[in-house]
Amino acid sequence: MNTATVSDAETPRSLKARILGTPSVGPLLVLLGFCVIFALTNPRFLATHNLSIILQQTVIIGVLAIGQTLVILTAGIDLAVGAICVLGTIVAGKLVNLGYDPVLSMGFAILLCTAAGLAAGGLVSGLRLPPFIVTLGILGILTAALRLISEGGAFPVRDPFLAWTGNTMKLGGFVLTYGVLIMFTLYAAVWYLLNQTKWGRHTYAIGNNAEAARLVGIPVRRHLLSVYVLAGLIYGIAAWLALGRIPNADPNAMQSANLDSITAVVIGGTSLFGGRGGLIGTLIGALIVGVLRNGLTLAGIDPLWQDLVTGILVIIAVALDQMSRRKS
Amino acid sequence: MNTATVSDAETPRSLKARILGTPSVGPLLVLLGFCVIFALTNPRFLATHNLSIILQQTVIIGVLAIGQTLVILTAGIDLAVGAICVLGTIVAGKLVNLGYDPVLSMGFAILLCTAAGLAAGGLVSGLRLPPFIVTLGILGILTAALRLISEGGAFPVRDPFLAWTGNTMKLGGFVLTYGVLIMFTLYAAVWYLLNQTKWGRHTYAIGNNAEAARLVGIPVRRHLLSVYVLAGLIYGIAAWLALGRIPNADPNAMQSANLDSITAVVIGGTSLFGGRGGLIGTLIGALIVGVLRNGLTLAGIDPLWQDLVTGILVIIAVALDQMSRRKS
Amino acid sequence: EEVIIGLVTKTEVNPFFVKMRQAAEARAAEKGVKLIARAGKFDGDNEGQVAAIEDLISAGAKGILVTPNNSSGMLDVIKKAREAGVLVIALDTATDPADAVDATFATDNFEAGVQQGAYARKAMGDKQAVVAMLDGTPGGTVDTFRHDGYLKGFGIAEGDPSIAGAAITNGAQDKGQVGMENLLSKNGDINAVYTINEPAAAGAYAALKSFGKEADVMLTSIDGGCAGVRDVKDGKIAATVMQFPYKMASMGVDAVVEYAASGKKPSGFVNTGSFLITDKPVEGLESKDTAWGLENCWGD
Amino acid sequence: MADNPPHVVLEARNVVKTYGHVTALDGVDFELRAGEILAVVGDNGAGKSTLIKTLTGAVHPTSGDILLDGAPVHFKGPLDARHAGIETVYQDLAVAPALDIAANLFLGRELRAPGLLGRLFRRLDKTRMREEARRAMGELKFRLPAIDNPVESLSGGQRQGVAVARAALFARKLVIMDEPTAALGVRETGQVLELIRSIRDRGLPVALISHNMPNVFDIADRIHIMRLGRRAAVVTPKTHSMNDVVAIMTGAATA
Amino acid sequence: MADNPPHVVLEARNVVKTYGHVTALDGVDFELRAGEILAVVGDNGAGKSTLIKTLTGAVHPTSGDILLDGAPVHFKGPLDARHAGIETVYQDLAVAPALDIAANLFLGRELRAPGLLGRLFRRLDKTRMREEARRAMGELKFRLPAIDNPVESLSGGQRQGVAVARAALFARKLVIMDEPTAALGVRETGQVLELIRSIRDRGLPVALISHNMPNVFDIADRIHIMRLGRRAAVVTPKTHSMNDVVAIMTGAATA
Ligand SMILES: Nc1ncnc2c1ncn2[C@@H]1O[C@H](COP(=O)(O)OP(=O)(O)OP(=O)(O)O)[C@@H](O)[C@H]1O
Ligand SMILES: Nc1ncnc2c1ncn2[C@@H]1O[C@H](COP(=O)(O)OP(=O)(O)OP(=O)(O)O)[C@@H](O)[C@H]1O
Ligand SMILES: [Mg+2]
Ligand SMILES: [Mg+2]
Repeated sequence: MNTATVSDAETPRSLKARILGTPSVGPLLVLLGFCVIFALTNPRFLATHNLSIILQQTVIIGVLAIGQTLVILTAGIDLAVGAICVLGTIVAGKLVNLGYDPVLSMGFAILLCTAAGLAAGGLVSGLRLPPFIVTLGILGILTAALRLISEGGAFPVRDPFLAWTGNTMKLGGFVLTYGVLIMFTLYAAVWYLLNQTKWGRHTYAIGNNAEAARLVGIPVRRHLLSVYVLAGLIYGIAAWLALGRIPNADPNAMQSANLDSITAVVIGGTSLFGGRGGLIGTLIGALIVGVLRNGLTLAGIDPLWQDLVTGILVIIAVALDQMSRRKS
Repeated sequence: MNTATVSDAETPRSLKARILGTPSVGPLLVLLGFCVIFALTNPRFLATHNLSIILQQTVIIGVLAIGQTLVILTAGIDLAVGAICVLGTIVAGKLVNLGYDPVLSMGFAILLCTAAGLAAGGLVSGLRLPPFIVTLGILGILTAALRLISEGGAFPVRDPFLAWTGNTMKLGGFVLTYGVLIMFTLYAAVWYLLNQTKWGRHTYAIGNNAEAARLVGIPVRRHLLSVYVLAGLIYGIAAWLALGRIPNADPNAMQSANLDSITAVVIGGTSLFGGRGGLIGTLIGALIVGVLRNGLTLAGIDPLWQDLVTGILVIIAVALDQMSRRKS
Repeated sequence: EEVIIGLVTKTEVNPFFVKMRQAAEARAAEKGVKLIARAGKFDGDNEGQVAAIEDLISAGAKGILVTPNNSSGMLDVIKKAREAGVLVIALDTATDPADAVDATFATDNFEAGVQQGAYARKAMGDKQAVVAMLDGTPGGTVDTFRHDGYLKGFGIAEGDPSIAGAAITNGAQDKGQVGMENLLSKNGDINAVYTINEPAAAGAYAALKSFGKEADVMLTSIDGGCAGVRDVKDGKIAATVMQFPYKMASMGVDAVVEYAASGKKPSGFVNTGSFLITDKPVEGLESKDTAWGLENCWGD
Repeated sequence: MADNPPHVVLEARNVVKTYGHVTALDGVDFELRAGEILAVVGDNGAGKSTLIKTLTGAVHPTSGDILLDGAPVHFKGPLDARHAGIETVYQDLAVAPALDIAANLFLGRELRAPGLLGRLFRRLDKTRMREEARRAMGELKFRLPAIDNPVESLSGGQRQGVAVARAALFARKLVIMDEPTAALGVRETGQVLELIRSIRDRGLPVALISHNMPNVFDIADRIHIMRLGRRAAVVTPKTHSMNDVVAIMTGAATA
Repeated sequence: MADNPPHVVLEARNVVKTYGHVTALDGVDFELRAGEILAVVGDNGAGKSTLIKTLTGAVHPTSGDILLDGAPVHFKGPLDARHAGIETVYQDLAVAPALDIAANLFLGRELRAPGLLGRLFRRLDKTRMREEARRAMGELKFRLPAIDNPVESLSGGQRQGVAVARAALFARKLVIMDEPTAALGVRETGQVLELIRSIRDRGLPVALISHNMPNVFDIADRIHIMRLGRRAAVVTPKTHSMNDVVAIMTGAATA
């Protein structure tokens, strides 16, 4: 008698359990909740033009947060996101202003960002240093290097190719920049990588239990390296998007990108201890931050109070998410 | 025959293994190494007066890093260190300037900081929210609250009691402020707590394996709460020390205290995953940061290059530490 | 022995201070003295600036030029420096009390704000104003002076109903753009914009343009960086108020060199001046055109 | 069974525990009597560990009652159970890998130094804890590295030894052990069975989960058989053979 | 032993492994021959797990040689061993608790979808992996919740089943199992022993660490006895009794 094998014990999960079990549903509900509240306080909030603006404002942090998600999923943390992205804008801008071909310039800049990711990944995987320290060190090095390259000042970048990602197109009532489309494309592509390929499986496994991953024969170090390299590449693309949004290369830009991108990841439900979470949550997390900032302004909240309200709402957002999870 | 019991298998560890095995030896060697290098580049570095200065400069981050260490040992992270400390300076300063008794004012301010710790701990332990989000939220709330309390601007605080911690005394050639002494006293006291009491054991156990701690009957939530409360108290004391160093209450101060204190903790060898590390390492980590900044200035290094050199040296410091550990 | 001059600026984040440092370095090289520069990490980093001054005293600086983050934040350490025989000169921002330092070479930021506000008001004629305020870092001394000055020049008080809203930009272009976008979404009638500095103004301009409103809004600023002046010339910004970091820096270096040589100390407040730069002058307000501006601007 | 069975110390009545769509316990009853060694056996996934977790407050039952000495109890967490004198060896051991052997042995029950140092300064008595730990582990006759080695450097069996020694050291009312000999060698298993007997002889009943039938038949007074989240039967080694028990476990027979 | 013993597939010669001041392996020799089931027994802490970790590249020996088919090998990590066709069940199981059963079963060996999707887009074949996993676990006749449940929600024995099934599924040259039945029930243990026999019958030798003497004597062709980090003896179930083996393990007798 072997009635008790896999097959017959496998009760299909109820639809409700399935929906509530999907990790990004909590953040999504929170996002929608905030939207409803803001729409009630100010009907302009829902104007397609305003929603388009929010999307455009989310692009840079949204894309940086993709790389940050990858790194955090491996139980790391990346404090150099902003610096690497600025590296891309400055190098591309500088080269174009020196008369080089814009496509090559941008390509080279993205390559450099990828190389910065390679350096971080090399130190983390090769010397097994804590990612916090490695990326903090790289942040310091790049901060200095960028100021030296740009001689301390920001400079405008007027090349149409570099600014191309800022061009807009209409879609229904929405005004979308190409940058917004690229952001969504990147999310889709990296989501696919994370959820439909071996590479993604290994990323989760390493973050969840690095020793087990090593023992089953996953090349942990090489994989970690690839994660940081891909993150660097993504930061490079974010640099292009940043130039589209602000055609100005400024060594001092993106000071708050670290905190903002980590915040998006964590609000999106990904664990800072690695191995748990996902990319859709991050996108929603980034949107929550954007919606809060925009919605509070539209609600006429004094900027002095905005930090306060944002602080409270972020805590509430995550608390609601936790609760919905515990229920399921 | 039971020759193979505990007692006879217990070979005494060699002195070298013992020394190298002590977790804070790596950072200490790095600190001494940096001191030697800086002394060679500029003999003024070793002047007792200069060394006294470095100690004084380390006081605030050094004390904040005590609380940060406690929180990180429980596998948490505290992004509100700076904001809570500034809360202390502003409230104490405001009350004294309004004519209240300075001792009561400072006491009340410290109490308020402790309450902020209580709030953080309550959300972390009660609602089981991620410490990152909780303290980020509190940071936002306090940032706004402080600007509102101080009506936007910084103000001088001239009360002698509040500034008392900045008074100096001579000790050999050294000029020590009372603040420096308080810092060392706090390190000694919290070191005792962590290493010689049940409370400390439980702190490590929770950070190392929270579920095991719960199963053996440690009141995990209550304990977490106590950790955040103690951290808040320490940030309050840091506020007093800050007023001694700079008799000025500024709502915009200490924005880099988060990163700086976490850096000191991590350089000191404490794991961001909790349960491993110690307080002595943190003190050394804070001193390393202070020595770097002072030493590079005395070496006449351009501020642009200072970031770069600091970035590299921090990575090297931790790399050396890791290597010394792997050896032992 | 080599003369060492210390320079402690607010941050390396703000191009104004970067240019000030570069000017000081150039001047020091000219005079054959050694300049050691340090900066705070962020607006409000009093501790970083205090530590910098302490380190510079340790390093044996003859004189220290400092742009205090806030006017009362570092009185003690300045006193310590002066007691150690170091000449201390405040650049750009005065201390409170002003005689805490030997001398102050600075612009009156409140006055600069007044110039910005007055220009905006006059240039708009009788149009009913709807104002957006793009602030820097609330609580900073300069931020407060410029903000309050603008309101005074514009002739309104804090809380006036014509103020449609405010945003915190930290003087950064990206935050200026986001703040302006959100304010425009909130109130499409905005027709006057105060900005804390020219990067914030550049961000505001981008937002205005994406809303198709760049022509109808009185966008003004303060700084006098060359990029800003060019924006005035291109009509993106209606007017800006120029300050002179080069002048402050080189005067400061000169003073320390003089002190090292002769022991003579400068004293008092030296206003390095501020000029309204616009190609559309209004009556009753003295201003210079962008041609003059481009000759005298800082940066590149 | 005797006409006048000893009184029931720990009891569970109709306990249900579901995890989402998985039913781990499906209305289980449980009785641990004074002075007995009760073995709990059952297939993997039968719900043994979940059952003992509900008994010690580590998990809250979805429904059903737990009674201690006949009175209903509601343990909020393992701490409450510990206060009631119940000690448990969990299957996943509940050790803090970075802490040393002595620290793990006394985890949650640290000894304070005598005198002022202990009372006022709440100083730990590390020396005494280390000595006691050495003694306790020595009794189990384990080959161990130094007592101040972190538990993460121990072999699987050595770790289990630490968890077992801890429960034995502190029990005041009863002991529950979830597969305490799973990773143990022959000699060490013998030592642990010895220890279990000595606990019973101290007057404390022991509930022992084990898959090792010879051990179970060697030591148990009664055998509680779990099947699919329920109690299939309670038998004694005298009335039933190993094969009988295995047949009940797998559902091939009923008691 | 036979006059012409089958050739040695995996061999260790005089391997030493020290951890700081602890000597885990003190010059151990090891031989796994073609077509055999070799049991490795020894007290807790005797060095069994360390030995097999050095054999699979999970740990680098301080000194000594490892030979595969007579040729020295230097595995840089477990990946190299896997490439050589060696599959291992580690004592601490090596599972990623947050991933589901199917994902853990195929961890490091994921299947790609057929056709363009797989070749070009490197898409995983999740359906097939799930089915294969169901089949593999079904063979072990474990009671399991749905195959897409995370491993952390499994019982101790169920987790072990996952690790065992994984090794059985992928072995091409030889299999090493470190206490694969420690947490298993009677029925499940029987199934795993059955599985081990079928692996042997597929022509792959198996090294099996176990503390369960009846199991060892039931299944092993030869028994490698560890004591204090060395090989104390190699015996066969035919020539020695359980008591003999235990005596050698504890040092009370020599072979
Ligand atoms: N990482 C490590 N650091 C320090 N010592 C270790 C480490 N791993 C194992 N040891 C020590 O080496 C010895 C052998 O351990 P090993 O795990 O090989 O034993 P084992 O024979 O597998 O025991 P068990 O049957 O309990 O699993 C033990 O004394 C153990 O404490
Ligand atoms: N946290 C959990 N989430 C979901 N399911 C769980 C959880 N814990 C246990 N289960 C399920 O409940 C059932 C009973 O598990 P339990 O651990 O009690 O079994 P057990 O009898 O102890 O088995 P073993 O002998 O293998 O240890 C199993 O099917 C298991 O998958
Ligand atoms: Mg179990
Ligand atoms: Mg073992």
